[in-house]
Amino acid sequence: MSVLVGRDTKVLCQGMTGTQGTFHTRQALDYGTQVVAGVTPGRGGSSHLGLPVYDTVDQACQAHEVDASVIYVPAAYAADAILESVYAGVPLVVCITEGVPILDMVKVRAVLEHSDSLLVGPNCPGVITPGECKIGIMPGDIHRPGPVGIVSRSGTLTYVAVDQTVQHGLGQSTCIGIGGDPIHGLDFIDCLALFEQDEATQGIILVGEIGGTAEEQAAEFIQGQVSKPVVAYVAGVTAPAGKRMGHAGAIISGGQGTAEQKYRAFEKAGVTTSRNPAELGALMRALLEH
Amino acid sequence: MSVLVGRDTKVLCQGMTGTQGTFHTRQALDYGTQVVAGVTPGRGGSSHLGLPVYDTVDQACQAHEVDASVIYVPAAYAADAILESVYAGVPLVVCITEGVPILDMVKVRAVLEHSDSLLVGPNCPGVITPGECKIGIMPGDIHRPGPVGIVSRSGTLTYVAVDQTVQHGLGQSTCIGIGGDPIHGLDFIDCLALFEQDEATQGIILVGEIGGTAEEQAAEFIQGQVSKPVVAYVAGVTAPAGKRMGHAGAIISGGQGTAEQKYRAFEKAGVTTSRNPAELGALMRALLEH
Amino acid sequence: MNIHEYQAKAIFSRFGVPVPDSHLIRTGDDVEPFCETLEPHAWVAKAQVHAGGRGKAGGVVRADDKQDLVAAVSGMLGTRLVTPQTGEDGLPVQAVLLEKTVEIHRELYLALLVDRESGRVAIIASTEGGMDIEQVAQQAPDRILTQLVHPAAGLQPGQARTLAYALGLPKDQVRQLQAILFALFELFASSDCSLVEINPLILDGEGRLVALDAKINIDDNALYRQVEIAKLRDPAQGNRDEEQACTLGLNYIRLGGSIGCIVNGAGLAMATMDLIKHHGGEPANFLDVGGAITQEKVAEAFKLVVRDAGVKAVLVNIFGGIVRCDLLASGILDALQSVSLQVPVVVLLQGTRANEGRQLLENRHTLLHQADTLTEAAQRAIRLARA
Amino acid sequence: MNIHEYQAKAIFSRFGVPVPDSHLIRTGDDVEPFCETLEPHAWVAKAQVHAGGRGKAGGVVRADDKQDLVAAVSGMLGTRLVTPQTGEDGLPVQAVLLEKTVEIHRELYLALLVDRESGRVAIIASTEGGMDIEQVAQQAPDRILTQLVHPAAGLQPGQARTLAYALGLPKDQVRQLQAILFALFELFASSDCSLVEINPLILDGEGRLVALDAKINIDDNALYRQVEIAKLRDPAQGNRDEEQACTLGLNYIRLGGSIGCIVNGAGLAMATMDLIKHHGGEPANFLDVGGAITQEKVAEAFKLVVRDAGVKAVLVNIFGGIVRCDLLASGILDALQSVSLQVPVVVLLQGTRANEGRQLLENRHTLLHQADTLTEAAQRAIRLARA
Repeated sequence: MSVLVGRDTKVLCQGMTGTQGTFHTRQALDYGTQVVAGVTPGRGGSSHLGLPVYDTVDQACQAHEVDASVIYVPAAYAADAILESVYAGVPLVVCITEGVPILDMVKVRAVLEHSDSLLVGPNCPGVITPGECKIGIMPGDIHRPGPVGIVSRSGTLTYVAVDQTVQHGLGQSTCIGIGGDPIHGLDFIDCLALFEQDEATQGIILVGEIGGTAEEQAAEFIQGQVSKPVVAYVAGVTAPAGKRMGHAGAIISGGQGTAEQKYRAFEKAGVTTSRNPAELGALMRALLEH
Repeated sequence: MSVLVGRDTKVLCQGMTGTQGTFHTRQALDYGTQVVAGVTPGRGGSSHLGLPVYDTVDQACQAHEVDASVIYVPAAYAADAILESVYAGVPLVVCITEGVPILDMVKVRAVLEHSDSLLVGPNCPGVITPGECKIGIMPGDIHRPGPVGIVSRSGTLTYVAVDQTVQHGLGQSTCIGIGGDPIHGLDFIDCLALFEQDEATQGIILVGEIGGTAEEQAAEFIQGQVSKPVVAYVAGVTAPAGKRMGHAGAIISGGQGTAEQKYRAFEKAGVTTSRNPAELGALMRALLEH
Repeated sequence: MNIHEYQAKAIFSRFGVPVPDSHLIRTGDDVEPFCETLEPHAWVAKAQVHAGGRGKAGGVVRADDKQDLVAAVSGMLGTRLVTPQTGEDGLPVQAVLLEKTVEIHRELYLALLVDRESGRVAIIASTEGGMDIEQVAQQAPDRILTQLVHPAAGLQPGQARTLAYALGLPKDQVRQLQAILFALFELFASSDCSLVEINPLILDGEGRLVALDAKINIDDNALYRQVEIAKLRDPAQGNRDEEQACTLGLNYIRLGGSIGCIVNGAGLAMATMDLIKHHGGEPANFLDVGGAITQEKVAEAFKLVVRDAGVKAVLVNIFGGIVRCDLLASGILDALQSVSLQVPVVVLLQGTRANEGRQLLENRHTLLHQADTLTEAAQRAIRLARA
Repeated sequence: MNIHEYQAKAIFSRFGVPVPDSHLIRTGDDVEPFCETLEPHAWVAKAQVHAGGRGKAGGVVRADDKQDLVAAVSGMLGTRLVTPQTGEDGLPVQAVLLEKTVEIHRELYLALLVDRESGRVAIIASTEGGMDIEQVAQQAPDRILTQLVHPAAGLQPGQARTLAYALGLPKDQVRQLQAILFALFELFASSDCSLVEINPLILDGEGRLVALDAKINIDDNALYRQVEIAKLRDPAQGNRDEEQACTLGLNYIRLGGSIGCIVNGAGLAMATMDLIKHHGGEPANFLDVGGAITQEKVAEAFKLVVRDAGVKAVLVNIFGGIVRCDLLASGILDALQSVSLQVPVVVLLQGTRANEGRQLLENRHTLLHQADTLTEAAQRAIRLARA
């Protein structure tokens, strides 16, 4: 058991013939992910990495069962690629691409509100269910199957959290990188709800960062709706206001979005927090043994 | 009991100071409807028919509890008026205005999909719960409280249906004119679902007409989800294809939307139908006595 | 509102949709000298009328030389063209579009319209261009491709690609189709269209996609903000009585039967026609006098209906709501003063002030009858029409 | 991307938003003759720098006569202006905007931005113009008005009216504000803005609404399709090192502490800074070398960090994912060859090929230390920086 993706997830890759798409598709195949086809407009009918390539998502979905699509196209084409999958009815769309214009995402989000597709990202490492299915750019080999669900706005910090669980003899049910952009698909609450429902998940690590109020909302949601133990970490306590810290969404503006506010929200909601990412594993372990 | 509106419904009138707005607000007040205020931009602070007038829906909603808004503004401003109420969080918006450009309604509908407001109309007579609340242009005095829910795409045909129930000793729980435009708010299915839930409603009269597939969908819905007796009538058996019969939505195009197709759908779904609107009352009565 | 093919193609050009080279010749122009100025080529002469089915009716003629062309144009211009869609009177041909012929390698179908069910603008495409699309929809629904445009996102390149590749177009034409679709969507949205149709969109000998036909309908409700397009209306292409009714604010459609109908409300008007038919009669018209009905309008409606020579009896069916029946009765009496009534009239008044209205009409004219129920009114009108 | 006030106002004008009459004077222009050409009037000289808080810092000066104006402009042009937002080095004043003074009857606040929570463009308005809006938001949140624009419907007139009446504007100014809001929304959407702000929007003596200040930020991710606006970038207004890092594809922000950081990933980079602070140290910078990191980029990042004179120790924290630790180790060794290392460096390598990387770095430089955990690395760097 796991959330979003698993052993049987059939994956389509948009932009598979590009450098990024090629590299990460190969990695995904090596990991055992069921990549079934790729899409590159104008390359339909050819084959790449032993997989068929189609001109459109629609054609790929007619020829294959597709449960999820992963997007490695350049930022200028990412919103179009997301919507192409949404309109084709792909249930899960994972957009790795960084640098998507925010007004493109405003449009995408409005369409998503009334669609049956789920979006993860953009500007995210992707989703992995260890030992079963890897969709995205995370290094597969640091993961181990286990009881901890991880949800994070950051890429490498997710790997730190993964490493922490492994070092403390735990593993991960599913890890979801929701991305560092201000407007994105699944948010903390969506993922917390999925983990709460998931039998394989016994505890949850949430990795937040400065900017926006997603962590505050997550804190409230955890207090009301999550029975499983949660450990929360927020990056950016020392980040200066008004500066974009790498991620488009990581910015304190108008006195809003500071790490301290987020920590306070978690603490008020009774969520276990840490100021040191190197403590995440030990805290999670303690909570699970409790 | 009733649906959508009742004794306690507080009504705001957009365009109250205009000719239509004035006339129908007076009628509504005479009927006992709780009209609480009006909105006319530029007339804020004045009073009309003994009611306060505001510049914006937002201001009216801050000064009064508002459950529903009724719109009598010219067609060119109707979509804006609808959205003004939706954005102000008015739960029920009834748009009487005829002649709203269809691309305006495409926008309104997209916004409605993700809002908490319900829209009735445009191009409709409105909603009435006899003896309690009249929102719209229907003649109040032909109605009687009773057990029949009426939902209709037509104005005067609704009055015929009302008259039919009265002539056969029945009355109406609530009558909803959903409007004759191709794109509108509540549809047959929404209203059928409301009537099915409503304790006061024992039977339902559905008045359809040519154009679109709303009646076919209603038929399917009735078969699956409506336990109460339904009598359906469809206007336009003799309407020629390709001609717009008064209502913007009443047009047979591409061989779709004929009255015969709709009758067939109702009959296939086991719904009682009539080809004569003068039989609606007798049929309803027979079903209720059954 | 309909506009002519040549007008639609001029709009297409403005938005960047390729159309064939063409010239327009109008009533009053000298056909022979005009044709002499044309480049030597095979030309097609197309009668400009607001109706489909022109081809089989002789309204689209190919001419391989000047002589044939002059003959073709002369044979159309100033005549009335009768097609299955025009009625037996046909429509006046006051302009002929001369188009350079193009090589046709493939014929596609393309349309934009508002899809009622989804509430979205829909793009419809098919490989079966040049055919009756409704027939294709019935016989081979899988050949009809649809993309719905979400109003928040607008048309997306991926939707255009999806259609283009599904139509089996090669890469270069994919780009062309994408440009055409974006142009058409822009046209549709900015001009308040209710329909834009190209049938066929052809692939010519040089690999170019060209709109061989063009149809644009404008949403009547939006004409107030489409001032330029509203000027393109050609009243000569409409039924005179229907046009006149329209200016009076009446919805009037001639149907050709013997029983004239005057009704308030579109639904009730249809129901009245249906009931006449149901009881064996034939309605002469649909006439909805609308909600904002006045005494004067009733009088005008009355004159309009009795002007139809086929009308043998008139059925007036009013359900007074906001409208008062006594006012309408006065309108009927006004009309009777200015019209010398030749046919019997059956009046059914119900609702607000129905009794007062009935009293006003009682014994005012030998041809004026009153009924108490809809069924009775319909049956009586039928009987009187037959007498 | 930021642009100057005068550039923003030029864009405002193009979109129809009223701004005061103005002239721009640049470094190199002769101040006195320039001021002589101006209409006799009271003028305001505004230093054009990419920072707020200009007023209190002497960057906005009112001059009632020519003499004062020449003095004011001469006092700014060519200097560096230090405001609470610039850091102690200040920013170079290479242009001064001279604006005709206007009578101020009311001061409003107006802004458009993308609201993260709703995912919509938000219009923010307040009666408290001319103030620090963040302070207003905290002290009198009810004075902040918001309208969210649904992307399917666009800005609606009713939303503009709602804001205008809530601001207490009389009827004539309601119309003006509506026009301004539609212009700003059009500007925002068509130019890929991330922020458009007018603080204050004033009501002048003739009842006109005028944008007295103007701030426009453009979404960096969309600059590729905003070619004209991208040309407005003024590199002189940025930190030189940050600009250089940007061209190298590195995210670098100077913070002023003593421990330089080189990290892969924005989140991990923040976490590293936080941990340094947590253990009592001060991070000198934020530096995310990104996902597409190469040996060369690591070397460049290294040079950038040690160039900061305040840096007393460097902490390199790499979690190898797709990126291989051994490659990064080679990058560090490359850098050590071209930089004469003066400060100690603590390296933490984890993840893919971490062991290989560690072996590469073992005993290669006396100032190079390796750590096994993040906590150890941070504590060690702090200790070394203090030594």
